[in-house]
Amino acid sequence: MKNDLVLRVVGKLLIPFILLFAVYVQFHGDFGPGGGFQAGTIFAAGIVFHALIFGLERARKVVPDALVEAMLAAGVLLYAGVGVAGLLLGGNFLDYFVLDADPIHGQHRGIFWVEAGVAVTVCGVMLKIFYMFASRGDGSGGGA
Amino acid sequence: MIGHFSHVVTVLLMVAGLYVVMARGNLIKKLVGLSVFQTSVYLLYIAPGKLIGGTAPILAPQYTLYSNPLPHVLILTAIVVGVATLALGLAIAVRIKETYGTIEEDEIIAADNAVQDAEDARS
Amino acid sequence: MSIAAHLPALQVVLPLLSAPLAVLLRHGGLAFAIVTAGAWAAFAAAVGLWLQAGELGVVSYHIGSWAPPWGIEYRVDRLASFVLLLVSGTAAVVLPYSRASIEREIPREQHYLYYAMFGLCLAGLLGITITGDAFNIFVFLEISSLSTYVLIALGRDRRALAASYRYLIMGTIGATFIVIGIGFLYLMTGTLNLADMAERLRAVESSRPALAALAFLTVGISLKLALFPLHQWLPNAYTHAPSAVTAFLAATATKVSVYVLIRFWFSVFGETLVFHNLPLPQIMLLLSLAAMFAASFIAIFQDNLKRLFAYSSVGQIGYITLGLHFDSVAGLTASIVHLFNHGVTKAAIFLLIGGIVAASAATTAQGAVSPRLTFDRLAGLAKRMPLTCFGIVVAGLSLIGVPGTAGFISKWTLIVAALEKEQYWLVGAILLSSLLAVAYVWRFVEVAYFKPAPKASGRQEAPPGLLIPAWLLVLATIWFGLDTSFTIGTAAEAAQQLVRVGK
Amino acid sequence: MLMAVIVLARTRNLFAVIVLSGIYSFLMATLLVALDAVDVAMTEAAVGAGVSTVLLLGALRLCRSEEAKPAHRPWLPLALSLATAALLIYGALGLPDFADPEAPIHRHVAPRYLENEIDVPNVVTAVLASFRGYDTLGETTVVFTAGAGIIALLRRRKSKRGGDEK
Repeated sequence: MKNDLVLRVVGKLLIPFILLFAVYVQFHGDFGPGGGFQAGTIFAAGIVFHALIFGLERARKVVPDALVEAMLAAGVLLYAGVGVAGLLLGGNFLDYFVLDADPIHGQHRGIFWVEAGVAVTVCGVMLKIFYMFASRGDGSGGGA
Repeated sequence: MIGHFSHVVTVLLMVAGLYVVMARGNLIKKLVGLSVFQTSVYLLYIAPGKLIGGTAPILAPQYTLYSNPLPHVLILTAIVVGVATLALGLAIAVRIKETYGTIEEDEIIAADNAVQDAEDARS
Repeated sequence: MSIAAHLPALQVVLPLLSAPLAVLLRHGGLAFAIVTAGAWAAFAAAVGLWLQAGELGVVSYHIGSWAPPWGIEYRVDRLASFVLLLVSGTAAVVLPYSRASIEREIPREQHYLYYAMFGLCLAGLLGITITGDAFNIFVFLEISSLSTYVLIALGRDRRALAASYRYLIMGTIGATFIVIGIGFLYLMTGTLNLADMAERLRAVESSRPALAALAFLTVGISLKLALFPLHQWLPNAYTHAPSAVTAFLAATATKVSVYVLIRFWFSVFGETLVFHNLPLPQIMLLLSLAAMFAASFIAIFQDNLKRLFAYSSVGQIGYITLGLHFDSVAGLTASIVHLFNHGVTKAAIFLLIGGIVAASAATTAQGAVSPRLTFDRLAGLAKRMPLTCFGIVVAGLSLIGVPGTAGFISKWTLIVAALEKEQYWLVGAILLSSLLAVAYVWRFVEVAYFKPAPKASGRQEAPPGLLIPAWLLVLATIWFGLDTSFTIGTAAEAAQQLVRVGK
Repeated sequence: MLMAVIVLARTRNLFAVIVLSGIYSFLMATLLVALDAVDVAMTEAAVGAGVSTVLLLGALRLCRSEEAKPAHRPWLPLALSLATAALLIYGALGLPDFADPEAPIHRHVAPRYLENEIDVPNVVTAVLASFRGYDTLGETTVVFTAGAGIIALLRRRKSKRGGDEK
């Protein structure tokens, strides 16, 4: 599959759009269907696509293992961090009203960062799982 | 009875999934059954949230009737939890395949019993 | 920001935060420090909440400042604060123990992940206990379950994997049943908040979905708490998991499930629905008795020490559920007291067993093979490890229910509850099943104290890092056997609160 | 959809089973759109038909693709499944009718979400991230748990086999 010219060209063309679509889904979540989880999945799918066409090694260079593992944790920390920020600013845990002088604006800000946290963790986990399963097959060479 | 048609479909799907989980010995097939079982539960939540003439809960001035957003939120969470469970189950299944050399439940039990017998024989 | 006002949130969030930090640092020692700090902070929070709940009756906390039926509420009553204390307290003792224990049982590069999983499991269990929202229970149940599956699978033996897989399948079926039950309740009441749900359920009390919900929730939770015929996942999981994990799970996981059952039965459905419309108490009585006798009987014939006590756990859960079926304050008190006392006792036993594993791993082949604790290998153990063996005997006496130990208090309150309902034959049954406990504890005593050691080997006690936390819990079983003001006091208040709410 | 599941239960070729479960998820997603649950449909399509299928195929690659013939007649599971079905139908028949606007879920709690007090048009996002944001934190933690758990489970081999995976 790695040497198929058509795939490589189409892949090169499509992958930026997939990633862009992920970003769109992320930020448009307030107005249309979508949000952090879907965006994270689509973003990860884009990179998995890249790995399938250009090989796992190149994908790992673009998004290295250590970064992926950090993403896992960073997303949860970001989400919980928003919650703690609410605490520190005098509200309850996960209180977005206090994040800005204008409570409605504070809500929007909170939702934005929270969704970002979800996207980061989901994307990290999807990639990590893919790397894990993919790299395992190389050595032991199962069927199919 | 018409009013409950969606529930009947849901029930049949659920039970089919549950049956696959309990009756089949193949670890991967069990997981597929488990995800069918979980997926069908989504219908139980979502279907009653629908209103005839309503629209998706994305507010816009031209609509006044929306389906209930709360079940959607719950099921979004449930889907994510479901796939996380599936992924973890598959990882365990892969490890079992590597250490036991099989993913059939009967063969795994047989292998464990053999080990047990060997231990008993030694003692 | 005053810390006291935000204790309910901190209770769960601190251990929850410790897990991703542990993964981020990727270092065993630092991960240990962070997760242990998280657990101790959680314990401190639990003590604070216990005091607050004692003063106010119910502590309510609105997450995100959204009022209850719309947002998620944290709700700490007497019972919740009691279970929080048990869970976070066990974690605070088991974590320092882990440090010395997993050295020998888990490869070094996995350590930070072990601590992360432990932190998540703790956060999940605390989250289940503290929340006042039905769907939130499910979410945190899954956090604790998924991390538990991983913790079990980290055991050395390959059978740990099979056990973990089996638990995953049964646990997920249980969780899905719980979701179905919550779904029915939600469709009938339109709310997810437990208190609100209970109120609105009154209007549709004996409708068919409510009854179906009760059945699904009871079956689903019974799977998680290993009620007798649904216990098949437990013995293997406890036997093959790393020692510290077994101790933590035995003390907390099934206990939290019991808590959820009590919560749904008494706080949501209420007594009329549970006890008068369905033959549930009779079924519960039957299954509890089956657990008390069958599981204890099976325990007697086990060859593996860990497995013996795993079956004993299934049997002891029978006593807890037996207390539930009385539908009285006394019965509920007995359940809650035993839930606590058995948690402490079992944790002590499994920690001490972990010490034996560690010590014998040191003697055989540098710990390369995980030693299976079959009885023939334990002959004359009391000479080599006198403190460990004595500890197991003391905790074993508590399992039997000898006066002066925590177990006696449990049995005593249970018998009082049976007498109150004039079920004299139950008193006999409780005493008779205690004889079975005598039999399986005696098996250990016989082998460890009266069988000659295979070869003349010197004293080789478990390292102090293992012995001290374990003995702390052994002393706790004696303490709670002598001074009952804390256990019975809190349990009785909790039971009164529940039954009053249920009325 | 029912067809897909029945064939799925009877087929023993695991590859076919996985493809069928993907089809099932897609049908489910379509049905969800019909029920006005667009967010859920989008997720189900991405997760059920996408991620799950890829995961299952990935795992299958490492395992054998044919299921063994069951050794014994599965009477007990069948009985248990039927009992569950009976209980479900018993409960479901008492539920409010399909699309009944007077049902409690439409009367209680949900109306406030639709008032849009925090000015986010997609109500699902608003409830998910704000009203019930804590559930979503839990959900993210579940995903994190699964990810870290898989690292813990699958990494172990690496150290044994040395550097051949690097």
